[in-house]
Amino acid sequence: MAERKKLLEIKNLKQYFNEGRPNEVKAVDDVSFDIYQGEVMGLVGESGCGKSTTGRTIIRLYDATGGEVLYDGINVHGNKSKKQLKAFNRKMQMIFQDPYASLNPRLKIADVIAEGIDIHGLAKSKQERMERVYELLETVGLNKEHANRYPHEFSGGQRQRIGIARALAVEPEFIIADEPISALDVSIQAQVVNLMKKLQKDKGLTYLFIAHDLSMVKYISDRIGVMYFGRMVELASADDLYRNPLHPYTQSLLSAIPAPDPISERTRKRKSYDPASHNYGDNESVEFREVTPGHFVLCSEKEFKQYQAQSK
Amino acid sequence: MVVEKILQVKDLNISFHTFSGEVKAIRGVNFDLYKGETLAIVGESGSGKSVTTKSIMRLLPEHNSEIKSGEILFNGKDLAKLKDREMQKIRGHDISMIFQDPMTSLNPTMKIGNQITEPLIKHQNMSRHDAKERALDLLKLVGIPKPEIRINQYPHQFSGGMRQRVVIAIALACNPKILIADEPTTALDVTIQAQILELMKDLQKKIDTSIIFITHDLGVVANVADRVAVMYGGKIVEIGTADEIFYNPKHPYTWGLISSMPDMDTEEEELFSIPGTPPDLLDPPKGDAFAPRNPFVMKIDLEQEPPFFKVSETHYAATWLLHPDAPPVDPPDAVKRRQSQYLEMTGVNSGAVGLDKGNSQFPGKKEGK
Amino acid sequence: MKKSKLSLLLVLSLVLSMFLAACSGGDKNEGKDTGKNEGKDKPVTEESKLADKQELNVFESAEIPTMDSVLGTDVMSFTTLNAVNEGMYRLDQDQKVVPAGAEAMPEYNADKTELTVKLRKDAKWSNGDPVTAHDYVYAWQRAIDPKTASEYGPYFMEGKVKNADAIIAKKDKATAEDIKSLGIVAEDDYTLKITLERPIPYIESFITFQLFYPQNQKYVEAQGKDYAKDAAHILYNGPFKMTKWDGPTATEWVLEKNESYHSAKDVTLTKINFNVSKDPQASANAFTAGEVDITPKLGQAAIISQFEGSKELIQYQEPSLFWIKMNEKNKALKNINIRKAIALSIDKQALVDDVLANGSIAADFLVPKGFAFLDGKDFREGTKPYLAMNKEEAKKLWEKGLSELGVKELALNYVGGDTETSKVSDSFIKNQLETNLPGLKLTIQPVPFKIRIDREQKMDYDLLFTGWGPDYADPMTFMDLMLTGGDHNKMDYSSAEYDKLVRAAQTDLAAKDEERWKALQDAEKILIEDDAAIAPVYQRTVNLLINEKVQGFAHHAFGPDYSYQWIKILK
Amino acid sequence: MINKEDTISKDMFAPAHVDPSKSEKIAKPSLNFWQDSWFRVRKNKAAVVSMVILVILIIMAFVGPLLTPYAYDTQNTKHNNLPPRIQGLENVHWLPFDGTLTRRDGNVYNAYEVRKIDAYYWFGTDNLGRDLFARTWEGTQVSLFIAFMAALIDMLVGVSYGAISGYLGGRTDSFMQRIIEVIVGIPNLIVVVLMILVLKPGIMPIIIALSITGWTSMARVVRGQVLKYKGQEFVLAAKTLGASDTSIIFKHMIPNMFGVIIINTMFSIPSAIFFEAFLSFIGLGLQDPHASLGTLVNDGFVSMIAFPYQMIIPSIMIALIMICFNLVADGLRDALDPKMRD
Amino acid sequence: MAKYLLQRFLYMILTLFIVASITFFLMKLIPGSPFNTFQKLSVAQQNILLEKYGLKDPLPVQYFNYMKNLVKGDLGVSFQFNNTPVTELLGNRIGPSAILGLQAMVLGAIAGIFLGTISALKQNTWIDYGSTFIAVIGKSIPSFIFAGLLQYYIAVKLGWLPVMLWKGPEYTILPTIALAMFPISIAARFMRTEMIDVLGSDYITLAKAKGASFWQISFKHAIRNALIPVVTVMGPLAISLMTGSLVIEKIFGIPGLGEQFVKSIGTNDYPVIMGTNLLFATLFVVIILVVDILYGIIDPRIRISGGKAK
Repeated sequence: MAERKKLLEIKNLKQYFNEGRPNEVKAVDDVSFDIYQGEVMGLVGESGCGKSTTGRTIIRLYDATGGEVLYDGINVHGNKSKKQLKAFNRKMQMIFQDPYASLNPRLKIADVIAEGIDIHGLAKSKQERMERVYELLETVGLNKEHANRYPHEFSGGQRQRIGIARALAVEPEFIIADEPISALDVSIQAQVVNLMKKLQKDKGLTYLFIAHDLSMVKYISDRIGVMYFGRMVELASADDLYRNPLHPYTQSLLSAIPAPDPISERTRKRKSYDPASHNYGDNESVEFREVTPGHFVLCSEKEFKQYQAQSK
Repeated sequence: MVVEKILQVKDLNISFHTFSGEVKAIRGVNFDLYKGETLAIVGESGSGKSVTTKSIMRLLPEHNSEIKSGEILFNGKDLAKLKDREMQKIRGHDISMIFQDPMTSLNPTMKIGNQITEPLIKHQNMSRHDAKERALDLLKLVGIPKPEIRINQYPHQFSGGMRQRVVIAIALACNPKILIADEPTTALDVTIQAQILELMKDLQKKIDTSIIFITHDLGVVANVADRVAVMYGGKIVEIGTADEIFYNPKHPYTWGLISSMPDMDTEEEELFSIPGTPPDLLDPPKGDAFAPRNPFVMKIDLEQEPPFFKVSETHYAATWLLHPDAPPVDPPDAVKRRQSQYLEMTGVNSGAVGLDKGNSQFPGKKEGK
Repeated sequence: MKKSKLSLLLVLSLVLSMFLAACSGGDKNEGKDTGKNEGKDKPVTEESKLADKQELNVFESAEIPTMDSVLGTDVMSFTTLNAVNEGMYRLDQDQKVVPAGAEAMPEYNADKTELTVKLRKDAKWSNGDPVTAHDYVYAWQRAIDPKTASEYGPYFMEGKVKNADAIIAKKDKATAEDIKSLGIVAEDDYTLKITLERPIPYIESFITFQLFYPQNQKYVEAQGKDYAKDAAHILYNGPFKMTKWDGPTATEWVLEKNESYHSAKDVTLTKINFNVSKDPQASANAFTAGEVDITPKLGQAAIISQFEGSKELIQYQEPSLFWIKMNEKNKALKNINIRKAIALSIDKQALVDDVLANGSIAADFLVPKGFAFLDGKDFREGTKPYLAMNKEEAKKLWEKGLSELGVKELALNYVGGDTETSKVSDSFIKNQLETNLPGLKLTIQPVPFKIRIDREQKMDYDLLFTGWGPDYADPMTFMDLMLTGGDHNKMDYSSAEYDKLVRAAQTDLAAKDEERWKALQDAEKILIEDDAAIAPVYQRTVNLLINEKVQGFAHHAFGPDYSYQWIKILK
Repeated sequence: MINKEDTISKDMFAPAHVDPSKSEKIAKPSLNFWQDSWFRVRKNKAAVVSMVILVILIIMAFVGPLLTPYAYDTQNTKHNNLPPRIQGLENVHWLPFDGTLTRRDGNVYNAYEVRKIDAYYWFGTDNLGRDLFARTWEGTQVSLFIAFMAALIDMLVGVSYGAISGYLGGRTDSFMQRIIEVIVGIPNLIVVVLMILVLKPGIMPIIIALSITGWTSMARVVRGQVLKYKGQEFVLAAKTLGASDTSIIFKHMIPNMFGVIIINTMFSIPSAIFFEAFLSFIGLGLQDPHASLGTLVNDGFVSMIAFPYQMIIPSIMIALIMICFNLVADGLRDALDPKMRD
Repeated sequence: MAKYLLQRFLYMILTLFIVASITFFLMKLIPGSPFNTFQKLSVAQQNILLEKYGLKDPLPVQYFNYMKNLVKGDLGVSFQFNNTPVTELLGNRIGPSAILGLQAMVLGAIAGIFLGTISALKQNTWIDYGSTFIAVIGKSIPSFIFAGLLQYYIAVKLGWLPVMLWKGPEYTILPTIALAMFPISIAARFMRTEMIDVLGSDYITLAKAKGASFWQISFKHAIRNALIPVVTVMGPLAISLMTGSLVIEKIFGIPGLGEQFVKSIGTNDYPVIMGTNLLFATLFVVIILVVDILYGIIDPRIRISGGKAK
């Protein structure tokens, strides 16, 4: 695993809103992690924990307050020319949460999907452009006839697939999926997840999959990061995280997910998380530490030892 | 167990009049609610679960909705035909409701205390002082710390979870016989959701109320429900005990629902998914509304609506697949796995792998009588 | 000599009163006026016929800007001062100058440059002080003192009262000595001697003006800045006292009979309530509802027509004349034919009959009808109409003028007023000129009064509609306006002949009434007919509504609008 | 029932084939935004009727003056102040088109007969004997022109200002908003009156004066919208695709704001008409012989009692335009943006 | 909160400063001088007067002097009203305008809110159409026409109320009604929209679910919430009343500010124009501030978060 290529390195990323004002919000506070080529990295946490902000900051929708995002070793957040930025935009794309808000209601589906093609000049003629659009529609399980319709005529699942087609139009390598299924009905979620998985396999994509639904994240992700109040508290492979959650918050989160299984539900115990329970001393340095290979936890030195003992 | 039916919904049909035409949101819904149980209604958005429950409370907007036919029997009264004044006596007193979004369901300009005491004063003729005492008790009951301070605060000073607790306190103020919870945890984070669910279960034990719990989250259903009704396209397509629905579902839509949701152990390369999109109730399809998405579709599905077939005393499903003449079909792996899991865990066969060929119909259904 | 009076006329569609009601010459309202005069002529109205409550409600169209007689510039001030104060002389109901504060008419020296006035000894201020000759001297000196910044003082005295010019010229440097040199001295407590620069034929009517009223030096100086700031800070010596007036912004004031007035026994009214109403229709409504006895002047035909035939509608001509000025700085208007064509082409009769429809009369002259008399003969009687409407002649002259100028078309701007009445008449005039003079294109620029004056003074106009009301009862108040280089010429008109005649009337002929009269008539003919320097349009008629029970209402041609002291209310 | 079931033939239980692509089929005809809006507006009867009336009024504003033999500025003082009289309708005495007037004492007389005039002035004549039918339509034309122009300028300035302010955000936005706050703090009456005094009354000065303060509400609304759309996912999506700012504003934001912009414009049209009427009333309106509805009402106001038709007809016209615009705007608001306020 | 108020106060000062500056320079652009009301005054005499009042100084000097005096609260003296201090003039006139404005505002708000509420509660019934019609009419007919008609029919024809003037409470009725028509219609339309919005909200449904009756829902829950946004239009409405009062004051012979303002414009009475303008502007910004504060009082959500209104 270690030999795998690091596609993305996020180093001490900080995103503060209203910086310096009394209502300052540390949406993302010193978060570091890597994403390897071809993997699905999951990011979970409660609403407001900063997972979406992390995604948006990575793709430069926000200018980071601090830290670096290295894509293929190049800092995305450095001062760059428009051209460089454009090139970067082609490599990294995003799928959004709300299928209703993510498509411009005034554009036909063809224009929605072709926007990236137009911006990057990927089609030489109108015909080529439309062919590309049809191809993309098919890729996401829709058909030609849909190209001339408007977003409001589609159901949520269809729209989400259109959103995926739009992202795919520029042939990206890396896709940030920002809660792509949380606004969808259960029966539709599977459609989208299956599609995403298929695309990943077919096109060798890398995903950052942001969600609050742990079971789906677990299903799709290779590795999962857990965020809590702007900080990454635990990062491990999916199985590892579920089998051996170390951080009390992760434990609490996992215990809270109701499973569609009445019998286990009847017996399960919930754990609650109280940040005060850490009882960090003043001079304890709370850092992101690798407890077992590939399994990182935000902890103090003392806790670190304890976790290591636990994991043996 | 002999249980008292506290509410009976019979052949309810409800339509909405919209810009585009008449939307037949509820198309012949039947179910009973027993005393002290939790009945979960699941289904995707637009399947009619909220409309059903709002119609019980008669809370559908008057200007564009219409109860076309059917009965809602409560205490011997047909709620569908009650006058508004009589309905007011029932609302909040006998039947109360919790809504999905705690952020918007409290009046932003009214103190929490006043919002809780309102039904007490209205229904139990309590004095202001007594009502306040009771409100304090209720706040304590739903686990809000420092109720003496909180009672004089406004909703925006509460977090989402706390607000939902307040809404629950309001709903429980008069010890209602029925509590309708319309996606009460959907807007909340999982950890908060867990707390609220615990709270509801606790309270149900304390005041012995029946709960109708609407949700689309099968995990939540598994957690709270005694019985489950699955709705699709304005109809109930399958109803049974929680175990029956989760471990021995009969309707292909239920199969889809259950197997499209990965649990912690799902390892399949591909999730089972229901193709297509939900039906357009402006123009409901002929025959079975689920037919276009049903992988096991038969000709009859396109012609005739399926009646309810009895699976067990408590379990009914509306699919032609249960007809004796229907060919046997293979449920998705996830369903099969569940069936075997159930067997493992309980030693009880939830039903043969494959299909029970029930042939009776659901008792509520007209034709069955 | 009411300067701001005219401003109010123009700005607020007010109308001035006229001088001799009896002389309204064939006017259809003659009967009405006569009736009123009869009422007055009967020495005493039988007491039985009088209403018990002698209280009058009057609407005025403006506030009173000041009650300091030396600072007054507008008709509201003059009218009110006339009611509550008194000078040496006042105008009676027949517009005749009669002694008021004086015992008798003045005595003159041989060349008529010195007047001696004997004051009556029973006149008192409302604080009990007697009214003395010193009060007059003080007021006159105060009026000319540059520190007072009286606007009318210098204007009225300049060139008339001895040494006034010198004092004005010194501006702020004028010393107390300089001011004392003004041609007015108190010979004793009750004798005044006034010295003039030159003989002035109309001097008696001239000094009825409110500017020349006495002021009690002790009181005025004691009050300092507060003097005349409200009803409580004024001394009264006239038929009425002001019992309520909160200062210049007050829209409500009350006059009550002044019991210490020397002729108090002749005053019947006990109280007059004044209110300001600026909307003519609203005033008419209030009159209909019986809330007011005398309305402000109503100009609009639409309002007047509602009361047509009613005995309560009072109409009388005032000596206010309106004309079009033609700026000779414009090359085209320098051309006499063009000017004549313009003057000839307006159907003034249609304007006054159909458009204004308020009793105004078409004017082919400058000095108003029924205004100046010599031995009972109207100034107008000796003259023919000048340049009466003649479309054919106008067209001929126009074409001639155009060919002289070498053009086919002419575009002129026309500066008019922004009031309802002036907008309508300007519109009418534009239509007339453009219809009758082919190739003429007029652009009307309706502007507020002040801006019109400004444009006039800067000579920034081609045609300009303006008017003039008299300052004293003599044709000269109109005739000296167009003297070459004069402050009111402002249209580059210059005629040696005209200047000569008017100057002669001012100086050499001052004592020779007949010749002076003739010279002025000749000058008028030169101005209007020969040179067509201006195109007269109409002479205005006042319309107002007066309750039938109100008798003895008197109006005046200059200075104050009305006198209330002779009014009686019948049952 | 069971029997009935038995009658179901076994063939019916054979697997049926459902075209999987059909499951994605959209049955409804495709409607774009405008078609959909029109569809919704059409349901609002008041709005539709108002639109029809407005169209008729606009057409009449141009055609009306041609229908009468009299020009709007031709004076015939012999025929002044004549009441409305229409051929054919003059005998229907309950209609106000019989050429009669009422005196103050209540006597009714036929002005045409009394003055021996054989003519028909459909809306009567004014003080100068000008045909009010021609003048009313002329005035409607001018008023609508002023209102449209003012609204257009408001729209252009307001939209660009609001879009720039909202899009750039940060300090620029704060600064631009402070400017608006200050401008809003200036009572517009005063600015408008002063502007007109400085510029001299006329169509253009009135338009300019109305525009000077009028654009702020549009700017605020547009800014709000831009802020809203700035965070919307489809805009973010465009950004991640590398779309330029101009393309985001013009392709993604403005088209979505059309509804709001149109509604705002629709509401600013009647207020411009209203303000123009107000200016006329305080003597700062258009100059003769040009007429606007405002000046006509104002001229007629003086004759309200004697010749009521001179005020009533243009008043009705103003009221009609205002009502129609308001109803259309309301209808559009409901159709385009049900959530939209003010 | 204190900081917020201080900030708002500074903005107010800034606004007023800008208003004063704009008015000052715009005013100077108006042709004509204040001293030629007297058509008969010679140019020489006019110049003397201009000099006396400092109007011959260079514009920046005049501006500086005016501003200096303004800070001291000195608005100068009126030219047309015989050197009466402007502050005194405004003081004398503000009473009736304020009473009239206030009454119209109160009437407008109450009647408008009432109309809007019933039309929302009885949506799509004839009550709704009726009150909508009243609201649209109120917005569509200029207030001077209302004033004229009310005066003629109510006062002259029926004689129920005095025709004009300002002498007691009964004199204020007609002008108040005429002036209130516009606020009534605005408040009614706004209230209706808000009310419909509120009636569709979750907490109303919850209140219904509690068993609250129609009237309890309307009065205890809906109106207050619907009122919050309505308060925001009251500020601009107050300003429309200022505009309206110019006309109404003239027709009803009311000694108010508006009428005096029009006159001062006609006579280039610079100090009065400036003074009135500043007074209006001050009232305006104060009203906006008051509305914002009021907004916070009515809406507890804003109260706590420090009074930030928007």
